Amino acid sequence: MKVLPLDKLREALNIMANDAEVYVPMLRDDISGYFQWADNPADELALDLLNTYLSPKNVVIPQTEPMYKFKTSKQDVEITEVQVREGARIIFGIKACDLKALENLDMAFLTMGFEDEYYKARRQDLTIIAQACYKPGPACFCEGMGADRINPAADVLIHELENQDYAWEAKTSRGEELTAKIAALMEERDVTLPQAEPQSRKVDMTGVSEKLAEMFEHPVWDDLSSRCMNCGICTYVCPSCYCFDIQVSNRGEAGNRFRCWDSCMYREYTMMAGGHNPRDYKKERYRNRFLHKLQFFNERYGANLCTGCGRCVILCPNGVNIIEVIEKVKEVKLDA
Amino acid sequence: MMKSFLQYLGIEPERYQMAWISGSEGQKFADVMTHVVDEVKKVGPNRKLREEHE
Amino acid sequence: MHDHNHECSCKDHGQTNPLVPTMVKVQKIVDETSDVKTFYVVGENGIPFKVMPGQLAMVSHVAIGEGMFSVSWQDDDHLQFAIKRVGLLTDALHEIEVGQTLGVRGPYGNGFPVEECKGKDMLFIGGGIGLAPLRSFIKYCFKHREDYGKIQIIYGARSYDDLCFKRELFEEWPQVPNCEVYTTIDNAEDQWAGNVGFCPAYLEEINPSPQGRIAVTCGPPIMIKFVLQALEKMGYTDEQVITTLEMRMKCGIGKCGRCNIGSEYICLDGPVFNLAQLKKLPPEW
Amino acid sequence: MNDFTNKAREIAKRLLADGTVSVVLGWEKGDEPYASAPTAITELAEVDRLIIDEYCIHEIAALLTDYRDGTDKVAIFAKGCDVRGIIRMIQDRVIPRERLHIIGINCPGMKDPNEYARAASGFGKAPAAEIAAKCQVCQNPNPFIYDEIIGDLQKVEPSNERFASVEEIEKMTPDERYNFFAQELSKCIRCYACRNACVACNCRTCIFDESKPQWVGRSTDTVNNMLYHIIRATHVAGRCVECGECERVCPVGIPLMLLNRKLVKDVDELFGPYQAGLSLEDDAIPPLSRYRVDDPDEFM
Repeated sequence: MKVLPLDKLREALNIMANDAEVYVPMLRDDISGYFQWADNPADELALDLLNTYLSPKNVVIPQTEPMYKFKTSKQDVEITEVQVREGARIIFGIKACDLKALENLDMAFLTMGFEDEYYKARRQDLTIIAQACYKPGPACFCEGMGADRINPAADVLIHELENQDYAWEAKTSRGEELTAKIAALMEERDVTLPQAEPQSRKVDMTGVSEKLAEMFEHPVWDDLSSRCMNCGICTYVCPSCYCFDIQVSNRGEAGNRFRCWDSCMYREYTMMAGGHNPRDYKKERYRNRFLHKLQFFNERYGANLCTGCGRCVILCPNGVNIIEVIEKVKEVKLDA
Repeated sequence: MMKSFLQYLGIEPERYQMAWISGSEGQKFADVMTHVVDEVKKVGPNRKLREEHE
Repeated sequence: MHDHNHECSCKDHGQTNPLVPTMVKVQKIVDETSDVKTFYVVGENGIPFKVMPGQLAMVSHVAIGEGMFSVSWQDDDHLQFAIKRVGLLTDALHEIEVGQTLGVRGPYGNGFPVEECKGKDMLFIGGGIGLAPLRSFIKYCFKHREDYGKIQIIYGARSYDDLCFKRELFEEWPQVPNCEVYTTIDNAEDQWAGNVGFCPAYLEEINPSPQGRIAVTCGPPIMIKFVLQALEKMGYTDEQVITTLEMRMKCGIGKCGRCNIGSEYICLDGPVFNLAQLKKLPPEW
Repeated sequence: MNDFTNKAREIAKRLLADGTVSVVLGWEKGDEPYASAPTAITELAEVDRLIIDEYCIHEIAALLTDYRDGTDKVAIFAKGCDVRGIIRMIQDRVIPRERLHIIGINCPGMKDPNEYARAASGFGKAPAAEIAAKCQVCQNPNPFIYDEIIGDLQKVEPSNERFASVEEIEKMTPDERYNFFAQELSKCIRCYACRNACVACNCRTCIFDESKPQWVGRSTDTVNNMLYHIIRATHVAGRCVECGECERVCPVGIPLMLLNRKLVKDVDELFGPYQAGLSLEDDAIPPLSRYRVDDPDEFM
């Protein structure tokens, strides 16, 4: 099997970065995320981490993104669309959970009537180098959400070997092309792939979506939501959450319309200009978040909007835990 | 307090000024404004807390 | 591997990016009430896009913001939006003058089932600015008068001043053959000789029989809820009752997330629902 | 701390059973040893979910805003820092003292469950501290206003370090300071956790949720992030109880207490020594929340 030695990794990334935006897990001030590779000496590669606190969704949906610019003079307005930079993008080291989340984003942005042009521009020439995940962490539950963590569908699949070199498998023609560019750095070697350790968190989603459909007005939501403080951490670190806001930035006679991530946890999210807010209380917002993840998205697209990456479980400051929510929902006894 | 806080954040304190001016103190208003403009001119163009728009 | 079944309809709109508006000019502004104005807009080549009654469009005062409005009428050469002043954007819209350039994008949503209603008697129940979306259907019925039976319009507002489209309401529509217009206001006023009271109560008083009739209602959420109850009490089946809902919207194309009621998006699957559909959704609107 | 838990359940049962309160705010256990989380118990049968262990770090008084519109009585388990938060809530008229039954906890210092979750997660490299940083410098582990109390009085090591980190920043040049804060605040993802976790951020309608006018742009660039944090910090000036919760909940590790403590220090210097949330007496209202003829002009 082809092997990319760890000490050749930076060089490989540099070659890839010659004609593509390359996004790599990095650590900055103990905050890990997928950042664009520029071979800064200060950039600490974080491929040894299980995953990153910040999800890789910024590769396809930047948190803030200009849509079009405008110029006004008296009554006239002129607008110019902001074009997303065309060209190749590469995401390196993405795990099965986040890859499955990317499939969710594809469904949300590219199907059901309209295609989102900004998303499409970033997504269409994206090469995916996924890393097999042999050693899950205590918050991981991707298997329960249907991910194949050892063999996710990607252009290239890499496996971290015992000596930290990467076994390298090109899976698609796009992957072959990329591999050819860095072939000189690779060695052909017999390798033993690591043993997969079991995932300790088991989640069985059978019947959850259907049961939730009967539970909209169940009192369990009062209890579950009581600890939530309605901040947006869970939605912003989630690799699947995709809701956005459209806003304007205006400096006198010119400005731009941009979109930015938004969170269903915020009161302002559904607040209408006249003052009516269909989700005025935290319980309603909390419920909508979990129903969107586990029921509504399922009904609309046939998948859970949760892929078991565990980020929200790790980062919620008040201990809101989607696995506990699923278990509580299963425990609820519904009247026949 | 605001002035001290902005200074703490590294922003030139001259850019934030306060004065009590009554509605009847027209001359004082003019003087204060002139003073503000003079002070800000002395510090020069603002580079901080500034959105870049091309 | 990501081979999803794309069924993009954005090409039908004559624009490649569905989130970027087309520029239109304001041709005429009509004061409806002290806080409602109707804006007539035209594109460079006439109407910017074709709209069916009940469909929505995003209107953008480009430097201020954009908001989703129901198209209150589409004529051969222009679109009309009746817009109530309630927030930042609508305040700004109320300040503009004829000749202003605005952006519009759309149309969004399903619109009223104009075909299915053919041959039926029509009952429209509107409250306040809620008459704006109904008006597109009402005028559509008038335009295709022979396709629809008797038309009854029950319309209420807080006061006489708050009644929109007064000229049509009091002069034009009552002249249309086989059409009855009932108006009501919430509190008695000196010059007002008509009915005083809320729409749902007035509806029960008039009591149009459900026989061969479709009821269409729009207004503030609380009015809609009581009207739906009243219609049920009067014997209307769930399929005979149609309403159009409002949620906050940003994208209009089912992506940005906020306008969901359950798994339905108002901007795509709505805003028009019949009561049977509505009852399957969570009561969160 | 098992006896804390037993005591807590005993008290909660009594209060719910005799109708003294209709809800009890405390903590319950999640599915990891370190995962303790705030909870609201309303049913007698659920009381045994309550626990008090070494991971109950959350500033639970922030949850009182959920009860502002009711008339029911609320029991709340409160560490020293929580009591300071409760006092702020009472002074800001979120909830009157009469609606509260405060069960004080003399607090030995807590571990941060988030630090432990992160350390266990494999997503970062920072280790978890034995006692959370904010608890190590705590000057108020013992509640001073309560209806009943659990645990023995904790000894307090007096510390002169309160403004040490602020003074370090003050020594820097203006450009160094600007660059430092611009760098830190550029990390902000605008999740508003610092606002929502804060006992001083209890406004019914927050200006950051307002769109008419919109005070701060929602784009996540350094400038709008800085404006957000400048406004947030200034808004809690003199009302911050220095619980450090904003810093604890920040998912990207912004040292927010450097902003808050600077304003605490300035209030101290302008109005004389003051600490928010230490007393319910009339003269303990935050200096910026009341008017006095001799207020210094620089208060603005």
